[in-house]
Amino acid sequence: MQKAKEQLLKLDENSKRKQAVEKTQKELALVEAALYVAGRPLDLKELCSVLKTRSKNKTRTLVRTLMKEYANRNTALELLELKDERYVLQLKAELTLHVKKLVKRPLLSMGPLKTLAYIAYRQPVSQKRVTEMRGHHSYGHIKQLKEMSLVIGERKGRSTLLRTTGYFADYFGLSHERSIMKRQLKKVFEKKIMSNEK
Amino acid sequence: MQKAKEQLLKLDENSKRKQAVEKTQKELALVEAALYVAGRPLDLKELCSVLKTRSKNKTRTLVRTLMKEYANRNTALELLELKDERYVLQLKAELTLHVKKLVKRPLLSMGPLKTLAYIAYRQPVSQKRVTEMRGHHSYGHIKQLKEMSLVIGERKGRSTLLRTTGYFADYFGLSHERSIMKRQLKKVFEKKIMSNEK
Amino acid sequence: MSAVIKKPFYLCPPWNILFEFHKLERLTPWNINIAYLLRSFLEEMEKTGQVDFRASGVALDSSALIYLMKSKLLLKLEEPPSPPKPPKDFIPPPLYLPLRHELTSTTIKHLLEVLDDVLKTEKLFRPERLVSKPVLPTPSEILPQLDQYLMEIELQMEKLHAVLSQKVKGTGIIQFSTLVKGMERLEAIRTFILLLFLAQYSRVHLWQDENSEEIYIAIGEVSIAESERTAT
Repeated sequence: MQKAKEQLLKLDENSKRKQAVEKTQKELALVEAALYVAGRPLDLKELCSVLKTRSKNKTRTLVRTLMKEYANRNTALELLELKDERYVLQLKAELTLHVKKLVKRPLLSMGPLKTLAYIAYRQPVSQKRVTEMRGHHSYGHIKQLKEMSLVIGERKGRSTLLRTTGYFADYFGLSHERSIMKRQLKKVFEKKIMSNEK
Repeated sequence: MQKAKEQLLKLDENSKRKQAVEKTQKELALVEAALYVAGRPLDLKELCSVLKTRSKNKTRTLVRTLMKEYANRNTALELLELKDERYVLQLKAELTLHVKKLVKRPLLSMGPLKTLAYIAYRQPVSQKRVTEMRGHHSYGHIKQLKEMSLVIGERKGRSTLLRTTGYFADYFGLSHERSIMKRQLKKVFEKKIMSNEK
Repeated sequence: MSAVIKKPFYLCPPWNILFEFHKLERLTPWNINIAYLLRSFLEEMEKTGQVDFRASGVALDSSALIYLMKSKLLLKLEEPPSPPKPPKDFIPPPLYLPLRHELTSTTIKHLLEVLDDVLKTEKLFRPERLVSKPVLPTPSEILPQLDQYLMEIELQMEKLHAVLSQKVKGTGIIQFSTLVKGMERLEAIRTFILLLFLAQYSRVHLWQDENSEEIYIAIGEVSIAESERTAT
């Protein structure tokens, strides 16, 4: 009788352990899913919201476990930790060259891209000024850029000031600090013009 | 002396085997990289060109090995084989809802997705019928679906017949053959309804 | 074989109901669209050239009768039938598109290429606005290493004062545009800020011509007619 009881207890424990493992597996898959579809660095807050938890510690442990798994797997992808506890899933740099030709779809079509370039260069810039410069089509562009989280608008009195987002900076590999970003843009831009004039 | 020679031979063989394994690893990574960056189904020809080989057999073996690895890993991603030996890497469907908000591309919202499901299920179906069934908002949905090349319309007398495109079939990993596709869809819908009722 | 007498068009559907009174009474008036029947009757008559006033009279009479029947039903408080319901059909659940990561091909190079175009247009279309309302770089750009710069500010002020004194040979007036001629924009802004510091310490006097917007810098004890000062 005692033995049977012990066996039952053991079974119960086993199934609990199994459940816990399954739960972790599921959470790891969620972190992986988030990083995969985002295609950009995510911070702990964003990962917490996907996991529906408030515990940054828990999320940190999970994403670091996934990092180790990726490192062990030795595949085409790598999971890196960036500054300020941001994490990114990306293609290993050495493979980029071999598969570059498969990347065909532009981020934006020409019109919206021009509007984005203008906003990035002149930011913070009023929506009115952008529309004056880029024509009435730019209303649609701005809407699209906002939907894609490349640009945000901020009401200031009666006008809306537009600026680029962190996602924009991440996408083009620029600094999140606006003044540095503008300097970077200017620098590359001026270099380009110089080389064109040569 | 003889023994030493044998040992040298064995070492040589080992290193050769190791090299072969490493080469395969590298090729698998290339296939994975190609599928990761493309974000769409790739056919054997495209994969061959990435591997710089003409042998479809070799490429097929490699991509199927990778498929097995993905299936064993049990991660958030899946590698599927579609019709005509095309392969695609994507997020497992059950995770979509949890991470949808992280996608920066404009995605279809619930309304257009329902209209798309209806058109796919009833195709070819007149635009009039779709509007009767899905309300007057569906005009906008249809426009959006056409813009995304998921649906095409064909004038037939005074009405327009709607059907899904080849791109749609690819996107969902469905057959291009309409009757087979409808059967596949039916299964998907039944599964979803069952899981919703639980 | 006698020739078959061709029935006039109005004895064929749908207009025949207007000419068959015995049928008319058995019909539900709500199912008859009088406006449509009469309009198409007239159109057809015009098209075929079969103008028959007697037929027109009968059609009008029948329409009036149908109208009367509808009115009577309404008085009896019978509601007209609601518009036909759409056929019932299975509405499948939404089809979620599978999520796939896709690298896009736009690079910073593309961004800068289009920026080039856009800025060219800006120059083309809005030169006056650009001159009058330049977008100033943010302070951090002008003074990138703020701390160090502040520490050095006095030194910089002395240097600028020396340059100014040298330019006017002790005392005199110099135009700001002359002073910053050939300077980079950022350098010019830095110089302007240093001038403000010097003015604050009364080492120089600044004023601006309202019309030309030129800023004048007076070094040393220069007598300036008050009328010339429009702003300091």
